[in-house]
Amino acid sequence: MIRDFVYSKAKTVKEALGLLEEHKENYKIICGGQSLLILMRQGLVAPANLIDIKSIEELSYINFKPKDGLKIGAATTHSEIEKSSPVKKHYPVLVSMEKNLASVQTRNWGTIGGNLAHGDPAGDPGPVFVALNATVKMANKERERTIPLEEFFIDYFETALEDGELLLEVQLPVVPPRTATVYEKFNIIKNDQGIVSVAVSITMEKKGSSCKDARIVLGAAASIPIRAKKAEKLLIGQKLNNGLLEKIGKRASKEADPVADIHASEEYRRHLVEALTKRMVRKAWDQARKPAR
Amino acid sequence: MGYKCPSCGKIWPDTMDLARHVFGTGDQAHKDWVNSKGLNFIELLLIQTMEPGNKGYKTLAELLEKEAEKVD
Amino acid sequence: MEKQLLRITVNNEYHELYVKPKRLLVEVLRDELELTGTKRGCNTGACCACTVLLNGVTVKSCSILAMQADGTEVTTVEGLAEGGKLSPIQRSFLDHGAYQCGFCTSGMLISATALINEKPSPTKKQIKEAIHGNICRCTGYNSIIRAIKAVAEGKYKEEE
Amino acid sequence: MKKYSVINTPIHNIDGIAKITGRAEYAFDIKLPHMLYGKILRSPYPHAKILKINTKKAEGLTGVKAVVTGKDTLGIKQGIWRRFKELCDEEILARSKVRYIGEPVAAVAAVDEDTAEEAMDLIEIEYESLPGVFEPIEAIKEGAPQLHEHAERNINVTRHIEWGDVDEGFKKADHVREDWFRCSSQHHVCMETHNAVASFTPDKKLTVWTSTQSHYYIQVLLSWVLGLRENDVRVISRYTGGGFGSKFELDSAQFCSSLLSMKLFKPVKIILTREEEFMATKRRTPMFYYLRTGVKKDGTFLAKEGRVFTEGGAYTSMGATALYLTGFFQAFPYVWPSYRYDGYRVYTNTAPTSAMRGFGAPQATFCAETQIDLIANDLGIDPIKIRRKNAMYPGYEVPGQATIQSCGLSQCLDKIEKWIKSQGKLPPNRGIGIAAYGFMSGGIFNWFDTPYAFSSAVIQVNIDGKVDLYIGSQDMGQGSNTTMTMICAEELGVQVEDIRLHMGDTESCPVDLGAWGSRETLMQGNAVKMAAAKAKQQIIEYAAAKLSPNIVYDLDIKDRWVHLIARPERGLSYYDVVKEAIRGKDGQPIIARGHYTPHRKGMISPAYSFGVQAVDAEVDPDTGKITLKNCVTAHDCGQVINPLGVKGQLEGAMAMAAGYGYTEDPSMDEGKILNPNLVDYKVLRATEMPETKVIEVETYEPEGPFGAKEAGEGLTNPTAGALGNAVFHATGLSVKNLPITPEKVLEALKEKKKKKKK
Repeated sequence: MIRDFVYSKAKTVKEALGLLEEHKENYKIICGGQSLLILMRQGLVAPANLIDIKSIEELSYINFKPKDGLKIGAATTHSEIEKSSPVKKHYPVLVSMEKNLASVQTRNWGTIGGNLAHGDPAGDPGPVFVALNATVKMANKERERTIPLEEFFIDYFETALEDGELLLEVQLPVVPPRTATVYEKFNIIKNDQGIVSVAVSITMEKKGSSCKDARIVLGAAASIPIRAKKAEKLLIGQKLNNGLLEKIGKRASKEADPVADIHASEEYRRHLVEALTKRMVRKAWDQARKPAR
Repeated sequence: MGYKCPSCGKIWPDTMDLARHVFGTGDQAHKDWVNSKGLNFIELLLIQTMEPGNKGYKTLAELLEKEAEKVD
Repeated sequence: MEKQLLRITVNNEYHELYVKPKRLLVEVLRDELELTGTKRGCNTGACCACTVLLNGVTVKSCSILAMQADGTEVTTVEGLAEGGKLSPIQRSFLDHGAYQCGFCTSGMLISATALINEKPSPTKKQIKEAIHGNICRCTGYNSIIRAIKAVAEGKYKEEE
Repeated sequence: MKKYSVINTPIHNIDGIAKITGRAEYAFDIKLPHMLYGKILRSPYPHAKILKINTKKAEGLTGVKAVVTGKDTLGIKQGIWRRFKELCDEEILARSKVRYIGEPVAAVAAVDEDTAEEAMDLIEIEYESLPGVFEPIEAIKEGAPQLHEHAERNINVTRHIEWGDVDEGFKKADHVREDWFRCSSQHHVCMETHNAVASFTPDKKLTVWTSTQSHYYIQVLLSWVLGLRENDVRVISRYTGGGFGSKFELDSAQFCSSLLSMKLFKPVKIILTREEEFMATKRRTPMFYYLRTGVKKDGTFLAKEGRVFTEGGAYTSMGATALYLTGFFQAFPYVWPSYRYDGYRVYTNTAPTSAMRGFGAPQATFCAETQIDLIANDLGIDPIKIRRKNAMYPGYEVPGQATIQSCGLSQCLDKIEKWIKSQGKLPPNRGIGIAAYGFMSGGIFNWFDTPYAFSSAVIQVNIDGKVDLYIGSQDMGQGSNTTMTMICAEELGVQVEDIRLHMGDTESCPVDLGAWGSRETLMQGNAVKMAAAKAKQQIIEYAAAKLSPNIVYDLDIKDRWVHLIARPERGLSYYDVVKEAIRGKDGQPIIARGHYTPHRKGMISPAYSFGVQAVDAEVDPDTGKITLKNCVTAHDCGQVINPLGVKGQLEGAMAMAAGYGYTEDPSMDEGKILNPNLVDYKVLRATEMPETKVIEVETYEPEGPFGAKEAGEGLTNPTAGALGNAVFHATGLSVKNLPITPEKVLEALKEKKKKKKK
């Protein structure tokens, strides 16, 4: 049963920040609410004040500039990202990620900001955005700040958002040339949350012979989306071969810190991290080597 | 020629069939009769299930051979 | 908690009513407006039996506060047939036996309608993805997929 | 002239328009004036004594109208096996002891659901927790906690089936195989959760709108536990949002809403949440299976020994039947010269296990068909061949159990063999597995102890030729309303639109035992056919007089044309004859009754369906993930009545059974279900459905209406086995522990690698 609360709908960011300030420590922000309302129905979350930012138009946009990359407003829905042409053109991995995120109904109402602020380690956008080197812009009544998404996730369902602070925007830098980013999650029923997921981004050297930069991000493999940095190091500066691929997979599964639940044992999750990392590194490598279209 | 169930009086051609009937029915009356004869109904069931060779029935059939009333 | 004013257009009818902020859209549709065609099959937003069109796109009416739908236009299963005339999707569901117990059918019809509105000729894969969220325990989905495909192939063009 | 004018033509479900326009009103949708809302408080303990219940605070909460506990009941231990007192062991509202997590202990009625829910937190209950036992093998051991005073070693029911000389059979065998299997539970997941609206009025009459598979059972059971006269209880269930075996026993929503309404004289509505549905309604029976099988070198079956322990949960419910049927269908659909089965149903501190689509047969079929493929593999025999060699055939007698009349099993095997061949060589990690199955067309057993015929129907033909058909059977989506309408129209010689169906109401409908055990088409169908035939006879008598043929021709009615069979062109309009007939009867409409009860049909059922299913699946060697590619089923359900309905039933059964095979995994811990929601409990979605193909093998079942028999429930039997065999042929390993999850497959793959290294 949902407990009663005071409901206020903000029309502007300024208004929203004012409400957050006013109700400090005793509010919840609702945007799409696709996760929040379930928690509220189960009585796990019972805020005295609910602040609705869903209809703040200035938070719903997708802007791309060739120089400074992509900017997505926090209240942008998953479907809008999935169908945006600049996203299709410059960040295709986001399209496939969104297509496989939950149901159409959820994507039509759920928002990117809400998803990230929920801080679920099994969420899809987290690992992919981290692999794309995303930053997030937040603000409270006094100031604005921007941090790498990697630092945004603190623990299970805990983020860097402070009391009174609102997530405004996700920013993606321009993708360097000869770069490929890929993502896969393992699940039993399509579009379910991943039992484990892996996002990999690889940038090749000019000559296209060896790896210049690599980001390997693991989802549902720890309390937050984590980078397998040791595994990345194994790859950077190297040429990929099967021996190396094996090493990278093994290393990534060592770096993972999964827990057992009804869907999979810890061992099985580690195995999946290895299998998926190998798959994704291979896939990203092959794509990054292809001459850009 | 047959054997009469000491519990419910049903007639069976031989004691093996009668034993199967006693197990198959397995209600309190039949249980009580078996237990009253110094055997443990459920022990016999377990033996019958856990070990090959139809032991549970054989044991009970032997008992019935002695105890059950023969009818023509 | 005092009620707030909700202005909402459902199946082309404008309503003004006062609801508690904690009320879900599905509760307002079923209990206040007595549009019980929209069903509820779970408490975790997982079955999509409560699917409705909100400003033209599908949403789970159990995962939206009624107040969030203030000023929107909603279509429920009751709004699909106009003047007693069944929609192409509805006729195709009949012909293909695309329902059994009927409890998921309202949500399924809405998902199918939204798909056809957006992509007039979807592939089989696109159809499956469009109804992925809607659980049906009776049909095994394939008759539903056939029904939607038939509409996509123009077999139910508005004439008769 | 075409053989049939209605039968075997695809007909719109007669409830279709109501269902696709959102007009179909389920009990879930019922709203009555002054209606109150109820909630049920359930035990958090798997096993505990109830020491004290204090409802004062709850009753004090504004908006709360009443709270009931076991004290407010007659304390009757009810059960659906009414003929056997010992097996009636469930109180529904526990008085002194709770035996599973989720057992009802109190119920609240309030002005709205939220208030009722708040009130539940205010009910104070003092429990004394008792040690629990959760596995049958543990529960049967000496010294295990005992759930019921009467059940020594927690043994609830035992079953023995035997024919032939099993020991001799094993002596003769060239190859003997022993295997142990573990079959998991499964939840029905009806989209409409259990619910009821009960309204008790000062004239001592109770009306209950509910979602059920048998309004008759609910009427009888309610009147018993509430101390009311049977026909002072009226049960109405026009539409039922899925049943699958979960809705023909008395449930907590029906009982508690009635109890509250009797206290308040106001309508009370209770809807179970999805979580309650998972936690505290009945479910498929988990089974531990031991199979010992002896065959000749050439694959001829000689002897089989099956031993089973089933996890019964806290109460008997329908589990006793599942225990018998799993034993019987373990020997299906083959000729076994000798067979011995011992089954034990053991009480455990878990939610009661009971009937679910297939009723014990899916478990049996999974074990049997998995083992048959292993044996075929041991002997190097083709899976189709070994099945064909031992297949049941028309006229075969299952010693002491059943006589098989129609049986198209061999034809089904031929069709599936042909399809498999057409697939050619499969890519790596792909495999096709098959499983053969059969199922009953309604049970002959009368453990419910009804004095009525098993099925009845009443027909009234009105002045305009419109036919009122009254049936007792329940449509829960399977389409029996349409089937009965078609049978009536065909037999009477009219069209579907001439029939007006009345069902789902104990006040106006004759008794039928309900929609379970695949009984409706054959049993209710026969009753409808008989009623229609009698009505037709009355119409024909008038026509005969009118046509006054110089020689007496036999008359018949077809497509509303009453005619001489030998000279079809000579006849009269059905409508005209009916008009005159009714006038001639001094204005009395034409009325006829029909009924059916199986007599001398063995121990199980009057007729059996047969089939073979092939599942084509792919296994990802890196993750163990299974992907279904194709599912082809050749099946014999006798004469098809409504092709549209049959196809839907088969595809639906396959989806549910595939879920049982590899995705649906109710994880339990000390009697607590860990995934009581549709996020973590994974039913198949559209995206998981393989291509499905259905091949009809038509036979004629002499006992069935127009030769028809079961279709739809039996199809739940083969899929898990066929899926397992597909994995076996794709990877060379067979998983004997359901569901076949990726993790289990991967484990097996690792084992295999280790073995290779050695």
